[in-house]
Amino acid sequence: MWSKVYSGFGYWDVISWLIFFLIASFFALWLRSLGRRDYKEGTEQDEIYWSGNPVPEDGSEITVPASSAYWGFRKALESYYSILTNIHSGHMRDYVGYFVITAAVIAALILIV
Amino acid sequence: MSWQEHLPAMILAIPLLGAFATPLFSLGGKTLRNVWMVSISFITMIVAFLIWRTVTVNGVLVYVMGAETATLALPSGMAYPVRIILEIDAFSAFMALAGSIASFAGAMYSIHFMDRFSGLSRFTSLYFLQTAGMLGMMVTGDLFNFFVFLEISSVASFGLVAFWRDRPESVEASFKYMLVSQLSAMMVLIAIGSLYGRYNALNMAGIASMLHLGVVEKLVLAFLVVALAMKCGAFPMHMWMPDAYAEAPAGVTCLLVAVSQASLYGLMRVCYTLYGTTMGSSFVPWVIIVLGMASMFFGVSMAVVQHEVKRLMGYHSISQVGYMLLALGVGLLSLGNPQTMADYGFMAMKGGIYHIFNYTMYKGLLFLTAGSLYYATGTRDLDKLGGLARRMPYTTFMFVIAAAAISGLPPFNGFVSKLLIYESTFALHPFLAVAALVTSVLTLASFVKVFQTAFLGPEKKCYASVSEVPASMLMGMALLTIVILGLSLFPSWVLSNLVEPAAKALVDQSGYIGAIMGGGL
Amino acid sequence: MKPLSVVVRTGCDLFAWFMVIFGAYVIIHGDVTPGGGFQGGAVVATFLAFLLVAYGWNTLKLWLQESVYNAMLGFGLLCFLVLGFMGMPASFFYNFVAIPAAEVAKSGHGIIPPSGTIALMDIAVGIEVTGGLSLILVYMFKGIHLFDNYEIGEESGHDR
Amino acid sequence: MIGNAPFLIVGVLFLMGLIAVLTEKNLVKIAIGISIIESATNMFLIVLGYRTGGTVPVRFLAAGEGVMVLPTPQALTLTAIVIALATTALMLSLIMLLYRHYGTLNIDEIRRLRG
Repeated sequence: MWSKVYSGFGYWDVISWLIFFLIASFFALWLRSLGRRDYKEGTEQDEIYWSGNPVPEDGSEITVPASSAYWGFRKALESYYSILTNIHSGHMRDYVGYFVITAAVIAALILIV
Repeated sequence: MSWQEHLPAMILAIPLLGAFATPLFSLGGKTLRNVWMVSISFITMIVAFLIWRTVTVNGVLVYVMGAETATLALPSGMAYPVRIILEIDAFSAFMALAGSIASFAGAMYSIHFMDRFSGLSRFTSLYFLQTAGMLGMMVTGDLFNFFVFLEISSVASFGLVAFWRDRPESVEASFKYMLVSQLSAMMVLIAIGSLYGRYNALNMAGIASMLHLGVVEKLVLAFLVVALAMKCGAFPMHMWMPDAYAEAPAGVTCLLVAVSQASLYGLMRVCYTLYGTTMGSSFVPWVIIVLGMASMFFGVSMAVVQHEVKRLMGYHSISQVGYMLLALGVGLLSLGNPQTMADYGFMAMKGGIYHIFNYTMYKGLLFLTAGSLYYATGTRDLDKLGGLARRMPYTTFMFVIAAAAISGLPPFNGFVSKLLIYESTFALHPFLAVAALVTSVLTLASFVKVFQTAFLGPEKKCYASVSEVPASMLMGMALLTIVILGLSLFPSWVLSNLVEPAAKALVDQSGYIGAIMGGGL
Repeated sequence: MKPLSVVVRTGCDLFAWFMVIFGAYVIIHGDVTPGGGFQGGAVVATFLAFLLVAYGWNTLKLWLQESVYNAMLGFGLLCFLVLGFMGMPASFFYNFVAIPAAEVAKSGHGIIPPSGTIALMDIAVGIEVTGGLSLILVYMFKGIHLFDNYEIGEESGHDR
Repeated sequence: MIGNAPFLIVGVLFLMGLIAVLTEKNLVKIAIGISIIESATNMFLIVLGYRTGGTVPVRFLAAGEGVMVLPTPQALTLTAIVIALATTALMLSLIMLLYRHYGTLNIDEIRRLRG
């Protein structure tokens, strides 16, 4: 039951990975225990530093919205993504059209090949 | 005559009974209907499990509806079987097990999730009809019945996708799905009719034993492959999928995932069993591989830039289906060649089939967690969500497990199936494995985005009153989580007991034919 | 929908019940003649369409009992499934009423062998289709006025 | 050669339906296109049922008059018609709902889900 999965080139063993995670978490906890506990709660040491500005009350003002995540990735591949979003036009005729064209191309090719 | 003989009929009859008797039980009030919904889907799951066990012990199960004995394969006086025949080999049983687990989890989740809406009696009926259609596609041994069950599950899913009829988007998504789906269904029917015209049979085993490749058969193959690839969401025809998955209620989406796997099952049944080695050229395997590659890559690259959580996951479904198409296409390519089959083909098929089970579980769980977000906060837009990890600790925990599994992070089950797919496709061509790896990386990237924006970050004021979802919804999610953890911790047991018999049954064309035809017409 | 003229209404009175009888004929003879449960049920369901066209919705809704059609729908489907289950010791959907052809030939009555559960299933399907198609008609007609009573808000997904 | 004429008609009908689905802008016309495709498919199945020299599969007509063809295609067609009816009814209901929501039947304007 706990044996290895051989894939022809190597193997996968869940037990060794679990052991690795145990060791890694041990090190992580050990490093964490080296930290200092002598900070004073309720004083300035405990507060959030936000570039020297006052921290907003509502968390929604300091979160990064999902549309902004991977902005650079999207910007770098802008031409690729403009093509892709143009394909996904939301137009039913396009949806049916892609399907019919694919069917026609494959049906034609299978007779030729 | 033992009760086990009737199991194949039971797996269809029980969900149908559930669907038809729901109006009766709805008279008894909300609680009775909910109990009915959960218990019927639980019994279906138990029956699927029993079938899987019987098939592993006894080999292929054959059930003939309406015959004097249930296992009568050649009705007397007929040259070939014309009755409604159910044939379950290890691959069908494997798929039915995965599908019924997803159905049970979705049912358990739905009883509380759908609480706010009216028309729940119809909802329950449609849910069971869809389950019955899905299981019917998996267990039938007859091409026309395959079409009928395909249509039953499709019609039920149109209704369920448009269930929130006061949302314009839901109706729109349902209509788009319906338009493409009806066209493909007619193509399937024309293909089946052509086969009937050629061979005077509708039985898959019967046709497979007589099949010889001609122009008509080639066209039929092209039609079936394109139509069924559309139903499971391959690249140029996938546009309905994010729409429908995003707009359906969450419990239904969990079931829709399993239904798309039933279409994948049909595709594999047609390619491996109906045609098998008579396919001749390597054109169709390469078509499947190319479709798989395209859906893998374009699906995930669209997912990265989405900002609506269920739509993002819908695009991920496309890329995950791409993995399976890739793996099973590689297996199909090496079908006639024992050398390559032993080298990498069988490994690829094992990876692909394992991935089917994994995908059904973790994708269902992901959609359920997305539904929980929607239930708790009332929005699916990731731009508005944030800081929910403290408010919904259990949902967060299960989301992390599912996200790690879908991205193929090492201890989880997604990694094992992806590893098998990478290594076997690498042997065919390194480019395939590289593209699969890039897809995996992008998958991880987009789920990191979901995790960071929805669950991490400072708490938002507008979600200060949000609390954890009710217990029955958590139970539905927990079931899938437990299955995922089991698949992760015992991969070798799963591979040798669940996956390998399924892969062997898929390759073994003569075994499938022999179970029905009993040694020739 | 407004009621039509008295000529049409009288014609409807004559033919609506005729359609029901004709539909019942098609359902009951489904096993020996072309037709059957679905076709006959569709014919019976035209009864409601006749009334709707001739008398209009305002009159019809006084006569209409939706629960009757709902009950027919559920009853027909359950009958069909129970008939399937009753063949169970042999197999699902086994024709347990049928008389073997040899015995029919011996008795000398008639030339059409009895079809057993097929006829019963035809009747069950006929009842179900009657209920279902009538409900489809009613719901589709109601759908025209579905949102007249309240405003469609922004996307909600909450219909209560 | 004349025996192949029904298949030609099936092809023409199918193409007509397809063209209607692909070029029409009105949702109802698209639904009609789908119905035409379904009719073409049903006709294809019926045409397949005939075998040279066969008679209709009705029991007392066929007695002693040669071989009757298998009734399977008729059963297939009936099932396909039932399914087509269900989808047509559903499709029309959805069109009605779409009209209520969007105020139009033009498919160029019903495209909120995109990208």
